[in-house]
Amino acid sequence: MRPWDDHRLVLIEREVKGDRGVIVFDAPTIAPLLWPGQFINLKVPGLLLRRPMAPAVLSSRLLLFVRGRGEGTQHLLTLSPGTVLRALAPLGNGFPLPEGRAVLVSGGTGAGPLLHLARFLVKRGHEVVLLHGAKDRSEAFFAPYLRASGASVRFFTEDGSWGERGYPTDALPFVLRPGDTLFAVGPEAMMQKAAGVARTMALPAYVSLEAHMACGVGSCLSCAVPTAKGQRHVCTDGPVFPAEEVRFHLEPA
Amino acid sequence: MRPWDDHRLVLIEREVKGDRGVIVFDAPTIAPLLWPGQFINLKVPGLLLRRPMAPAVLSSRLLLFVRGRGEGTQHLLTLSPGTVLRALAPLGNGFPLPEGRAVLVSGGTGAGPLLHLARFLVKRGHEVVLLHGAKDRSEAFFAPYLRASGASVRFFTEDGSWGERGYPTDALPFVLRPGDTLFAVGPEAMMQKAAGVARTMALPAYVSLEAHMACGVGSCLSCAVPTAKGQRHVCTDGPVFPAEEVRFHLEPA
Amino acid sequence: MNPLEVEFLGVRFPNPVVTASGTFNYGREYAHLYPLSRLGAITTKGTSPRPIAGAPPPRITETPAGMLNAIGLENKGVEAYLQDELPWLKALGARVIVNVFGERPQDFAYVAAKVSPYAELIELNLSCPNVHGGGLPYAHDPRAAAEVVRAVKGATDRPVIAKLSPEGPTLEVAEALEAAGVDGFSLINTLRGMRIDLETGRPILGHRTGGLSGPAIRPLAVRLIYELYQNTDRPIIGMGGVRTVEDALELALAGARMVAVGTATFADPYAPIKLVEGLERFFADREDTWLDWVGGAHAG
Amino acid sequence: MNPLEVEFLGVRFPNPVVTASGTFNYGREYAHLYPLSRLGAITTKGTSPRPIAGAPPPRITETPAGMLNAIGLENKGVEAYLQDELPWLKALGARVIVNVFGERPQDFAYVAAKVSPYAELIELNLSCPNVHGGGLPYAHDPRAAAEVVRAVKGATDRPVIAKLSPEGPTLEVAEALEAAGVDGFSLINTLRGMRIDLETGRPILGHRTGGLSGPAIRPLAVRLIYELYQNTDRPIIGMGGVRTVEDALELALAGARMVAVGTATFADPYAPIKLVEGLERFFADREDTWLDWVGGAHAG
Ligand SMILES: Cc1cc2nc3c(=O)[nH]c(=O)nc-3n(C[C@H](O)[C@H](O)[C@H](O)COP(=O)(O)OP(=O)(O)OC[C@H]3O[C@@H](n4cnc5c(N)ncnc54)[C@H](O)[C@@H]3O)c2cc1C
Ligand SMILES: Cc1cc2nc3c(=O)[nH]c(=O)nc-3n(C[C@H](O)[C@H](O)[C@H](O)COP(=O)(O)OP(=O)(O)OC[C@H]3O[C@@H](n4cnc5c(N)ncnc54)[C@H](O)[C@@H]3O)c2cc1C
Ligand SMILES: Cc1cc2nc3c(=O)[nH]c(=O)nc-3n(C[C@H](O)[C@H](O)[C@H](O)COP(=O)(O)O)c2cc1C
Ligand SMILES: Cc1cc2nc3c(=O)[nH]c(=O)nc-3n(C[C@H](O)[C@H](O)[C@H](O)COP(=O)(O)O)c2cc1C
Ligand code: FES
Ligand code: FES
Repeated sequence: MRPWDDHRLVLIEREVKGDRGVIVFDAPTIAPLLWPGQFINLKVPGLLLRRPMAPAVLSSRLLLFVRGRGEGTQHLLTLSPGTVLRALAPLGNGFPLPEGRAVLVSGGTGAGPLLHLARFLVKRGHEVVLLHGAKDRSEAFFAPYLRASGASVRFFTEDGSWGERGYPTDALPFVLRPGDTLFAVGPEAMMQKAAGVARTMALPAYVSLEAHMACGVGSCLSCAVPTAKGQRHVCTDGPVFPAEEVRFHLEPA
Repeated sequence: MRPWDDHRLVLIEREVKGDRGVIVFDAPTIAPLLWPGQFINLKVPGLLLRRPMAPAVLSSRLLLFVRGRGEGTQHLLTLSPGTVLRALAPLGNGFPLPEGRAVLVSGGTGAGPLLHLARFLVKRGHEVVLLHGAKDRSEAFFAPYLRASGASVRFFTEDGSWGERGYPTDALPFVLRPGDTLFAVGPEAMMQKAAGVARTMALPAYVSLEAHMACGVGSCLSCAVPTAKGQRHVCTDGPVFPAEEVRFHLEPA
Repeated sequence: MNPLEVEFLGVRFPNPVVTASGTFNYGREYAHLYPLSRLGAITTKGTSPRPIAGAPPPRITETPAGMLNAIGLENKGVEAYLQDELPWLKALGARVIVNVFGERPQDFAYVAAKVSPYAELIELNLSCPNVHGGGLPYAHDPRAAAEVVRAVKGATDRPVIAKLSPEGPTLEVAEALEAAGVDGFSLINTLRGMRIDLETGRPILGHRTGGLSGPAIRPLAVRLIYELYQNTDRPIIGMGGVRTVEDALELALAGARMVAVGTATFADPYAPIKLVEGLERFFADREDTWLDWVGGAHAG
Repeated sequence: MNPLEVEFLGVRFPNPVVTASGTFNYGREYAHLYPLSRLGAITTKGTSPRPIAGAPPPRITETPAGMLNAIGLENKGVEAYLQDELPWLKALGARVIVNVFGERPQDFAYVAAKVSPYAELIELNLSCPNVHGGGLPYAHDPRAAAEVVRAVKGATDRPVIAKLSPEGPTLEVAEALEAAGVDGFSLINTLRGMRIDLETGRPILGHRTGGLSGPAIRPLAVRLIYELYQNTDRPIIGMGGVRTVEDALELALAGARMVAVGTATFADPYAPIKLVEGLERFFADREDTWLDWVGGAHAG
């Protein structure tokens, strides 16, 4: 595997609805290198620090689910096709491969790395179930991208306005079976709940953590998180951790 | 005359050669208000402070001669047609009207306010002579704009690569005659020299001063210059001053 | 009820937005754009007993997300100010915070006494040099600064606030001023910086150094307001890189009861009124008020 | 002749570009991008006698043209550093400036003694809290800082430079350190700032405050380097928002003999090497050299 470098990407498509967006980049030098669960550190024009993002890979392209939170992500959602960006990639550890069936639980932009994983595993003959949860139908336009993964996909919304009513983690006890591996990426509360279900069934579970990052490559020590195995750095030791090592309650909201 | 306000402009044409450029804006609300010699305070995207600029007026448009000096002017030269900008206008005092013939001496981007004056006076039936000086042919592409003013125009370059060899101020003693009024806008040394010629011939002479400006409207007191009449503020008392009031040697280069 | 109304040292302001001294002059330049009475208050350009010509040009230059200024305290002196500006501002219905400074404590007191009939508050600019303290600013010397407060308190019955510098021992100065009877605080003033011109090889500003202001210093303002709020129960006017509703709320959370807009006015002369209108919109459909945000970052 | 070569306290560096402590760790993360020996020197992450876990997350956040960091001095301690990093860095041919800190003067001395065989220079981080001085940083207390210098000078024969803070009485501290025998200086360290999250109403950083770095503080760096240069004849490593050739030359004109690239490396990991190459191009077709620019703003 080639070590990380600073790569060129070109924004080629953008679909924005409210504060969510799907952005497609042409990134032929990154796409073949990015293992599912790894991330890129993206330079958004006009800002000093890069922003970590975990995209899915579609042949030579990257697909990013974005939620406009602060200045960086909001600005990202306004960039026009043709904009040239730079990204450090590939970064972080990525997901381990499961033995049997993979059950994926995603919330919000956690759909990005899990779409990547789903496509990757389906291509390798794994059975993959993906449960995506959202508050309301604001992420309904993610659906075609997720469905095209070849996984069996179910959508949940808190208000029932799109897909099934409720949380994906409510369905999880009925979906998980012996031999499965759980992968959860989304809000901490969701990951914690999902990991709890897996634990009661004694199934392996992996989650992906977020942290405020400056360098993304291990040099600034800004992304420290406490874990059961001591302090770890999300950008190099993670972002993927076995769920049992994560101290969910200590993480910032 | 309407007092200044913050106006909208749209960049519609741009011709850049090296560090010089001609930029045309659609500015229907500014154009009718801007007296020759007045200026605008232009917001360049991405920068905190505005930049003072003295454009010429072509019906509903503004024409700006720009020299890329620092970050602001260099960035200005890269903006694409369609870019929407804002400018405070009209600012400053502007030129007084001459009695008889007007002789204009411009250097570099000083061509902007003098082109405005030339067109203004020619339209009102004045005879206008414009002498434009440059180091080399880097400003040759200004020529069509200046010729179209209807003034009688001569070009001078230090190296003789465009127009006549030498300085416009060398020709001035042979051009100026009793009854003329001199207007000079350009590098301080050029304005000082031109004003000196006018003084020996006892002719009225006006120059336009530059200063680092924050507000452009008289509130920050950043644009103070010493004059024979005491301290003045370029943005409100100027930028046009009778040459005899100006203390050229005290000005920053 | 007006969710923006602020009581500050016994004075009622319709909203917490004021202009920062030196960035709005005496208000005249902007009076045709919007009614000055719509702003919480106008803080006027620093005024001294006699006119001051100020520093040599250039006086300003831009820096990353900020600017340096070395105006050199140019002003036309308190007499001209009383004649030309204050009555006019009052007639417009504007509330005025008068920023005063001088060389000696009695100079501050002289100006404060003169302007008191027109001033809602007196703001002392302690970043000016103390000529009897070796030229170091008052803000670097708690004892000298306290003398200024005592002199001014004896000369006016208007509330007196001290404008603190982020340089020098800010909290120590604040403590000394409280002991001397100051009623409130404003902060932050600028930080001294420099830019050097690569072509001439010399400092760009005529005065060589100048005060750094603008968004670049906002994190310093937030930190100092936060720290001061923990150390005092006197009210605070916060400033430093404020432009948007978010900026203003951030300073409020840190502890600012009112906020001043400075450098932002150069980028956009409508900045102060846009902030008033933005806050009006923000609170229009909320239960809480501006005052509920003040000091909120310290709660619990 | 190499126009970028710099002699600094008896050590020869091929160019004046160093990495700023804490922004390049021990260099390992970047060694696959370019040869670390191409840089003037690597200043390593601040190292203390024993490992330190550091501050709670979040540890960084962006600000206008800058960032705040509260890493909390996380490092793996001098033993691990000696075992894992220093010999490796030396083997690569890199020149190393070792940034050290501790709680007490003897802690600084302990680390300095250990790393001396590998260090071209020892850099003392005086912005760390002085536990016996009420927790205030050494940089705020000239006497305590001087004690650190004396302790370290007694423990190493490598040249010792003190890293100055823009907070506290910078020039006074520098004077005291000269008297205590310091060989040179580096500046500026960060300024404490804060950002408050409007959604939670709380400071964003786990440590609440953090150090401001990046282009926003460059004008402060230029001013302080300029002032220090007038007050000392010891050499200076300048830092604060440096990325481009222009930035580096501006600090050189102010008085910096070498310059460090810090925050810029987060935006672009190639920033330090790009600066070396940019300076090479700049001086390739000139008669003068880097050293001709150093202190140039003071000439005449
Ligand atoms: C490995 C990794 C992968 C990620 N993948 C994606 C993705 O695919 N799509 C996506 O939209 N976002 C993703 N994020 C989150 C994204 O990096 C942050 O939302 C972004 O950095 C915020 O920047 P900003 O300028 O918009 O917000 P800021 O102004 O910096 O902050 C706005 C808000 O976001 C919070 N925040 C800031 N940075 C982070 C962060 N790194 N992690 C968590 N919260 C943060 C702050 O606390 C604040 O409340 C990922 C983060 C990590 C660490
Ligand atoms: C009334 C007026 C009208 C002007 N009209 C024009 C015009 O039509 N076309 C044009 O190209 N320029 C014009 N200028 C000059 C222009 O405003 C400056 O070149 C510009 O502000 C520099 O900004 P910058 O960001 O490029 O440079 P900065 O990075 O701010 O500075 C770069 C260099 O330019 C010098 N400089 C900066 N600002 C000024 C200034 N205001 N005056 C003089 N020198 C300055 C600095 O000393 C420095 O050496 C005018 C100036 C004034 C006062
Ligand atoms: C051009 C200029 C002039 C200033 N003049 C004064 C002054 O006369 N008195 C004063 O107390 N502060 C003065 N200040 C400081 C501001 O009032 C304010 O404290 C500082 O600029 C920080 O706010 P800002 O970042 O919003 O500008 C001046 C600032 C600028 C930019
Ligand atoms: C994330 C981070 C960590 C830092 N850690 C240290 C440190 O351990 N020791 C030290 O002396 N300075 C440390 N600094 C300060 C830098 O070395 C430098 O002085 C400062 O950031 C200004 O330079 P810059 O603007 O180029 O970043 C750190 C800065 C940052 C941003
Ligand atoms: S982000 Fe810099 S070490 Fe992880
Ligand atoms: S530019 Fe502000 S007073 Fe002239």
